[in-house]
Amino acid sequence: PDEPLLFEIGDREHSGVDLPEVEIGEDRLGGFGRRTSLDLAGLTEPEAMRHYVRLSRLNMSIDAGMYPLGSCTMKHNPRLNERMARLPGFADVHPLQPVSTVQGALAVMQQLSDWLMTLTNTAAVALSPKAGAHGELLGMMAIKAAQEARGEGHRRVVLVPESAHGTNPATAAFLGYSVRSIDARADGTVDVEAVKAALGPDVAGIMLTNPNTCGLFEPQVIEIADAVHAAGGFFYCDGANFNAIMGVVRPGDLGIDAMHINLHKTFSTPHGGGGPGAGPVVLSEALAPFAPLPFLRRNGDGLELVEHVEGEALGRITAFHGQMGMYVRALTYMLSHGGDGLAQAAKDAVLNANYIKARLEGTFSAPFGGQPCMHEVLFDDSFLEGTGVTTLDFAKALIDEGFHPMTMYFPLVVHGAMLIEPTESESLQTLDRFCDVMLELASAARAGDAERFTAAPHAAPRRRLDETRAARQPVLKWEEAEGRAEAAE
Amino acid sequence: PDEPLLFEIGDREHSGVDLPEVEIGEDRLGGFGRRTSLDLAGLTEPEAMRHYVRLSRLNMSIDAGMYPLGSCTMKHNPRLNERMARLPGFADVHPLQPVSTVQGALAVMQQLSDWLMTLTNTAAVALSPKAGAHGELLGMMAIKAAQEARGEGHRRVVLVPESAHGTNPATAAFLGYSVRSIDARADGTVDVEAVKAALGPDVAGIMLTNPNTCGLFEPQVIEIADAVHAAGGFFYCDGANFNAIMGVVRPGDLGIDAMHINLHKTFSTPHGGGGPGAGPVVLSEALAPFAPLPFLRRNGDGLELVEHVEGEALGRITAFHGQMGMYVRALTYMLSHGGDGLAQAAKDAVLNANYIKARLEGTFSAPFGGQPCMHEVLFDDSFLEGTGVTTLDFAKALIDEGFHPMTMYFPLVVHGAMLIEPTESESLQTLDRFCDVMLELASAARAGDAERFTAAPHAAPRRRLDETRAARQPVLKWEEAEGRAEAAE
Amino acid sequence: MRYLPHSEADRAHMLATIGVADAEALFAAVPPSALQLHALDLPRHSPELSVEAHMRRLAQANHAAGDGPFFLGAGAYRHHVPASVDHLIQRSEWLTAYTPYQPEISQGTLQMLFEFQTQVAHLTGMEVANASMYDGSTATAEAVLMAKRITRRNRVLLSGGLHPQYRDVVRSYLGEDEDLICLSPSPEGQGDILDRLDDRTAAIVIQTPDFFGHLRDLRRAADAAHAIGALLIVVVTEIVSLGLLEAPGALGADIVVAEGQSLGNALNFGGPYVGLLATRKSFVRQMPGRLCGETVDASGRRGFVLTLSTREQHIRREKATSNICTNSGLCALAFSIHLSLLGEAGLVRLARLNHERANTLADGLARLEGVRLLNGTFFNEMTIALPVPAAEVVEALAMRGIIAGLPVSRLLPGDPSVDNLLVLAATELTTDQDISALIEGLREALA
Amino acid sequence: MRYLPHSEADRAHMLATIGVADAEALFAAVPPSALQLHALDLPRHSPELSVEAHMRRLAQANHAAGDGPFFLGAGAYRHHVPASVDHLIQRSEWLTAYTPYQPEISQGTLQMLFEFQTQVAHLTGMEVANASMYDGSTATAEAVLMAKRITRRNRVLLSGGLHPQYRDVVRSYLGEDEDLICLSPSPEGQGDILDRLDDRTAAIVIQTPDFFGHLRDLRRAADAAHAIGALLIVVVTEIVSLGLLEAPGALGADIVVAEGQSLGNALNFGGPYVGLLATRKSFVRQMPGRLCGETVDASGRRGFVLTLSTREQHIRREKATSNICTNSGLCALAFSIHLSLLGEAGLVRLARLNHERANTLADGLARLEGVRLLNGTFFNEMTIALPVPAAEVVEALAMRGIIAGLPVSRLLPGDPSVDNLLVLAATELTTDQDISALIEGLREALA
Repeated sequence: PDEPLLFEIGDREHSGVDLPEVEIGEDRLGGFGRRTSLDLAGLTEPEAMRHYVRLSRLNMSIDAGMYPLGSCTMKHNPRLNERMARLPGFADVHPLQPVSTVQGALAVMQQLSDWLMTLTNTAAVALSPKAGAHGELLGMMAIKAAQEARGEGHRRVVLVPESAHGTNPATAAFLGYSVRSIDARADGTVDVEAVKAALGPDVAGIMLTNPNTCGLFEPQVIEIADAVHAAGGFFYCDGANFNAIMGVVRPGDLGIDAMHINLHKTFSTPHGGGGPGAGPVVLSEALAPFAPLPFLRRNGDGLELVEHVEGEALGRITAFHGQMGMYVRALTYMLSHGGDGLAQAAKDAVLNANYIKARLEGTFSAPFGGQPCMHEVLFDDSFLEGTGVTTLDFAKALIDEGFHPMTMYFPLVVHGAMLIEPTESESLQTLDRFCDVMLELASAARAGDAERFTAAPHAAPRRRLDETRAARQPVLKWEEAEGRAEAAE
Repeated sequence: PDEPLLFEIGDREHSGVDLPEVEIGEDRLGGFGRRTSLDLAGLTEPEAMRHYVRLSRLNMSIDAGMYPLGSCTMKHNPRLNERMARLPGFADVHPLQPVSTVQGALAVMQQLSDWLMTLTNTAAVALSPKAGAHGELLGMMAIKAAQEARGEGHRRVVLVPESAHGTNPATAAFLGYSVRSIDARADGTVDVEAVKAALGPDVAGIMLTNPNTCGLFEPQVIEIADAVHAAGGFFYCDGANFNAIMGVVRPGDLGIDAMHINLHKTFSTPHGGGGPGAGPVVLSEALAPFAPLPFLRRNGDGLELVEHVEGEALGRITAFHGQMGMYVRALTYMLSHGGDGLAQAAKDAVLNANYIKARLEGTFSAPFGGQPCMHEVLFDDSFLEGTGVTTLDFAKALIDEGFHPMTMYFPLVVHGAMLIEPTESESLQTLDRFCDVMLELASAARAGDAERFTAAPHAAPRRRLDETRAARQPVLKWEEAEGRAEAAE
Repeated sequence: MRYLPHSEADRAHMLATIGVADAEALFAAVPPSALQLHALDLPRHSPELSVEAHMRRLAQANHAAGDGPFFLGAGAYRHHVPASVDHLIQRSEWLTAYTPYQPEISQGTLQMLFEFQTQVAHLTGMEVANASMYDGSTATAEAVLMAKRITRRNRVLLSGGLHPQYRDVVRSYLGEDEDLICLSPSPEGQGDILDRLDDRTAAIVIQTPDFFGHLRDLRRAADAAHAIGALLIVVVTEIVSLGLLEAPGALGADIVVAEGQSLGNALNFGGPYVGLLATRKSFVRQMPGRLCGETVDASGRRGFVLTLSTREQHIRREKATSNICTNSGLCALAFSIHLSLLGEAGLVRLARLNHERANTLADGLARLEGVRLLNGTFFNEMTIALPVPAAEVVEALAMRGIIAGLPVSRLLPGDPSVDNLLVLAATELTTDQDISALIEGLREALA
Repeated sequence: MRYLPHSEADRAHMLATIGVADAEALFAAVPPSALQLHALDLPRHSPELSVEAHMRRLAQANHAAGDGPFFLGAGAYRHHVPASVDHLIQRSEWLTAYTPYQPEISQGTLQMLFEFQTQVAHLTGMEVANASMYDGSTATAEAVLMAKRITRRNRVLLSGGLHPQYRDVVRSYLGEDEDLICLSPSPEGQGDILDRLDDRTAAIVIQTPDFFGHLRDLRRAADAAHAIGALLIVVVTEIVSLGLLEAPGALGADIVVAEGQSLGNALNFGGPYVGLLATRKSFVRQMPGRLCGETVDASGRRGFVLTLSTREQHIRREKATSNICTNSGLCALAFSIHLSLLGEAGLVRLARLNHERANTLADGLARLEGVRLLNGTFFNEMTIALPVPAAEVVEALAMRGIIAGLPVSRLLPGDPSVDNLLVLAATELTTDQDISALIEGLREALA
């Protein structure tokens, strides 16, 4: 089903918003009034409803099916969260209202902070980062600021394991660090000896994901933390995989100094087709003085929002106070689950991944399969050898079976990686159907039914898209000529 | 895509609602406590979300495409209406709260009544009917009560034109009336002479739809009303087609005594897959004393809800005060459109139907085509002669083109009727696409492509269903054995 | 105007295609005297923000049940509905779908109705249920008519515990009818309808929990009715009670009707609600309303259709079992989703919680001087006798933000014997603080 | 627990399949010292009705903007968003979809982003726009970094009219940097950044309407910057202004960044919002963030994909243009729907209405004794000088339910010259009554 572009349906006269035409006696625009056309297409409300409902139906969603996406924790998004975030007392509150009129909002921030600090056993939390990568940035800024305060601004190297998310090296580079890569061991985990070998007076710290992107808990994480600290560095932990251990392991007990938490992965705020997220960062005692503005302080019976400070604090990394709408959703989720429920969710997430591993292991090859995985299980493409089917083809064939593809070709440490994270939200029925489909597809691939894979998906709104053409001849906005040409076809 | 039944997914232990297990010291159930199993399937929230989202995707909806359904006015349902109906001040109010605490709710009823009386030029309105057919029932009860009060309980016949909706004769029969059918003229309208010939001392009144179900305004409606009144009868007008004339013609000016108004057709409250509707009935001076309970009365500055009365009133036809949720939506819609907008909507509805008529008339045969139609246009099946394609086949082929079928085989007065009502909500673009599809389908049918029609729909979630089997061996609820059998397949 | 897609240019193009000069030409068949030439005396169209402001002002002129302690029941109950229910029913594909007459593109609605029918049948302990009625009161009236068709008898006995407005609706549906026997209200749960049974009796109608909160003995009523060839119609206005009370079907009911509002649906000042109607399989062809049935499609796949429509008005016209057409589809969906979320385990927990809350309320009321609890049995609702007219007390407490319950006199005016009676309900939303506030309020009002 | 689908039986079956005795066995790799054996000091799981009650209490402890007259702006504006916008964005297929990395099953999101990019480009008068940033402030910082990459120069000039928190964010992103020149706040719209231009300057950053409400001369700034090889970055915090003000692109801007919250998005106490970033086509490979582009699928049908991702972190890792990954997809959708509903005609009407409301406000304020309006030009926001510290006046009016605006001292503490300044905005939601209440309140507070 094709849905025309907005600009092919609407025009400059149509509008779905009734407003009075007002008289303006003398304008105060100082001659800066608009002379060029806006060239915006308008739709009446019935047309807009159709356009966006029909477009939406071209999307997969977690409400319609499973996303076995490693590293992206696509879990159920409770609708209570949405309802709470829309209460006028949260949604219709301006960030710069007098503090006396927003005590409920500050209490939400305080309660969320308390939960995060308790779950991680850390000393402080900076709520304001707008997403995970923004949290990484903040965390690394705090590390940089702390070292500069110690007069160690010369530490310009950050250690990053090969298997890290792309945001890790990008963040380090963004702040002017150079990246020193750490190889993984044969079992997919990081060797404390390799870290020790890479440490030195030029090293600011390490960015480590734990559980790591191979789905494994780093068994030497405490030794690694100790080694980094001993060398004068800090331990930044990528918290993307916190869902595996919340309520079960407190990262503070592992020696981390900073860790961002994706509220949209771990605490169920919706992905929304690519955001908004929220990436609060928990900080150790050593980094707490370098938390950015704003932060909260108790003041008698009430709460005070500290927006300015002399001295160590980092400044601010966004206007206002961060993603309040996401705080409300995450706190609602935490209160619903409780501490007991969060721990159970983590255990179920790990149980689900290991169940998939157990059911598929005979057919699929798990390169690090000799040990239990955490909340995600990693396979390589050796089971596809000689079939003419690639990991990509295999993943696209999942679409025809009603599943979102798994994460492919990541982490980079295994060939043709397939990383599968079911999350705790999937029922045994769904897991079994997923495993049945995976096994049936593997049989089909090995039986030589290559066309089913190489031409997949067959049943989706589109066949495979020509990404090369998109990049070589970028068309990044609608041009009227194109519309006319199409209309004439 | 198949979605299993609730009972095939859930079981007696799973639940999506957390509630405490409470201790009950001594129950007060007097030995009537449950001993048999409830045998209800439960789903956790993620499972329920999937089930109902997936099921919904098997439905067509007005938000996704056009319903050219005659007599059913499937127009745009504004979302402002939904938001307003959910304000706690409307949704979370009990019908039996002290009247002093519900003045806003009574004001909604009062304002809605004022709009309906102004639009129809009538003396009273009974809001409580729950749907159009319920309104018919109330209207005919009022007529019966009025005649009994006059000592004319012997009037036991109701005149109903052939082309009437099925609810009309069913309603009359429900109240013990016998139905005398009136033939239509060759031009699709009712002849005042035919009515006069059928009138007599045994006749309680007439039930007439205007505009009628052939999409025509009854040109002799005033004469018909006069004749019925002269013979001591009442004129019940079926208001299902009020959308064609709101703000343009006031039914009271035509001499009607009672007319129901479908808030879910004319005033945009959503159909909801088959309700809830709301069918307020406007009443002439003569019938006003026979309005049912409850009704409103001004009392100083406030409003009073009259729930009991000695004397003429009819009693009540439902518990409480009717469909408040629908009143809020309808009033919101009226205020949005205003009197001017409602008249424009009616004119656009008629314009749209005539535009379709003009575009299709060369190919499709309009049996009453010599005159403008109102908000719907009627074709017969003569254009399909010799093609082996029936009206049903043709309508089912529309599904494959993204449109809901038109109303078929109704009214009964023409052969293979196709009744098309676009409503004012459809844009010129959509109308053109609909007409293009209709013309293309007609060509295909005449070109001998019968399979495209007789096997249609091809692209829907289901092919044609075996209705005979459903009726002959009724399976009206899920039986566990069946589930087991299916699971074993 | 935001809901009308045509520009003036569009309209001009369309008129030209039709071949008329203006829109008025299309209304040529209207007698000139009836054509509205001037604008009606109505406000003009209005921006969304103005309409919203107007409606919010009206909403704020009401006291919402959630604004304070709340004890009203009497056929409409305030329960907590999970947020996911309202979210789901607002999906375009549920909200704006038409009646599922075209089954190929309506399987969502049809399967949901099939599941709903199954849930209602299981809940009531009956063999079949229909796809919903307007509400409990009209379902009761339809059940009475249905019983008359089945038994071909005319006399109907309405218990004194039937909700007075349900009784009034049955009266209206039946018209002047000396065979309709309405027993006197029975606040103490007394009175025995069974004495009035005779061989002209089509049905007896018994509500349980009854209007005053008492639980009634259905087994005994069924046995007595069946012994003489009459049917037992059971009315349930608080559907949550069936989580804890025996299914009427298991006790011999022939037709069970219920108000389903408690599950999935808000109070809505009385509507829309959803009526349930369930019966024995052998009576199915005398049932009113839509029925959804299972079948297969042309490819042999399971599917669902509206069926047995030869009972209905659009096929049978004047020979239909009822004139009902539109019913309560979306409310039935909300009911079905809420009940799916509860499941058996959840509904039982919910019912137990309601009963526990009511026990707490009853114990508190019983300790109040001058107040007498009339109920030996109840589920979540009960009647107390006050030393003064209940209406005055309720009005006084409303001034303090407490909605104390229903003064029976509101529904049974002119009967001095009920003037001092107050019916109160508790649900899972009733807190200990609410109960304390009520008790305190009553104490002061009665002092 | 309502969000966890497993029963205990399910878990036992799964553990058996895996071949371990209990869930703890799966955590064998965790150092025993770090494994949490006891429950954390956190509340236990809670029913929906209890969580809802808790959150409602917190919400009620805030004064909502709609609770009374409201004049705050300063980078976040209260506008009326049509009900259909929020309805649409809550559709499962928008709300719970993942980032559109799999284009075959993400055409809804991708086409919407393509439309969004087109809308932003048209609105700003630029050639290309990206698929959104976190918000206006971070977009500003990214634009500065982008300008430095493009020009390979280091010096950046921030106008004194730039929102102080935007300035702070740029400072944080750049770290200690003597090449970052922040001009002093310019409440009177005075001060000329152009004097500071030199051939080491990568970019000048000018906000219009600026933080104090003044409209700034972009053409002159662009000409001066271009003459010396620098770029002009224009910041817009009130996107509705572009309905009435000339497009920055038409006046020579090289990069336009904006806060898009005003369209489609609620105030949300500051977030989530949606950052816009648009630029010239020739700079596209230096842009941060996601881009959606048109292409065809294997059957030749038009389709959309994320493209030019060799700029992004997940491909380029440490060589990426930014580390941004998740952006503001759903807020961009809300923006795009609202703007589609407005269309050109609606946006112009909306902007005119805002300006008219602001004129009325300005005229009212100007008549107040002791109050001086600092603006010769404005769109919907302005600055007044009071005879006393503005913070005290705002606090006093808040006690009366009036949110009077922003005391400049809140964002620029320690600068006595701004202590008496108050920034106020009006929008289409500002009524004559609101303005009268404010004027009256100010009069009394200043008396």
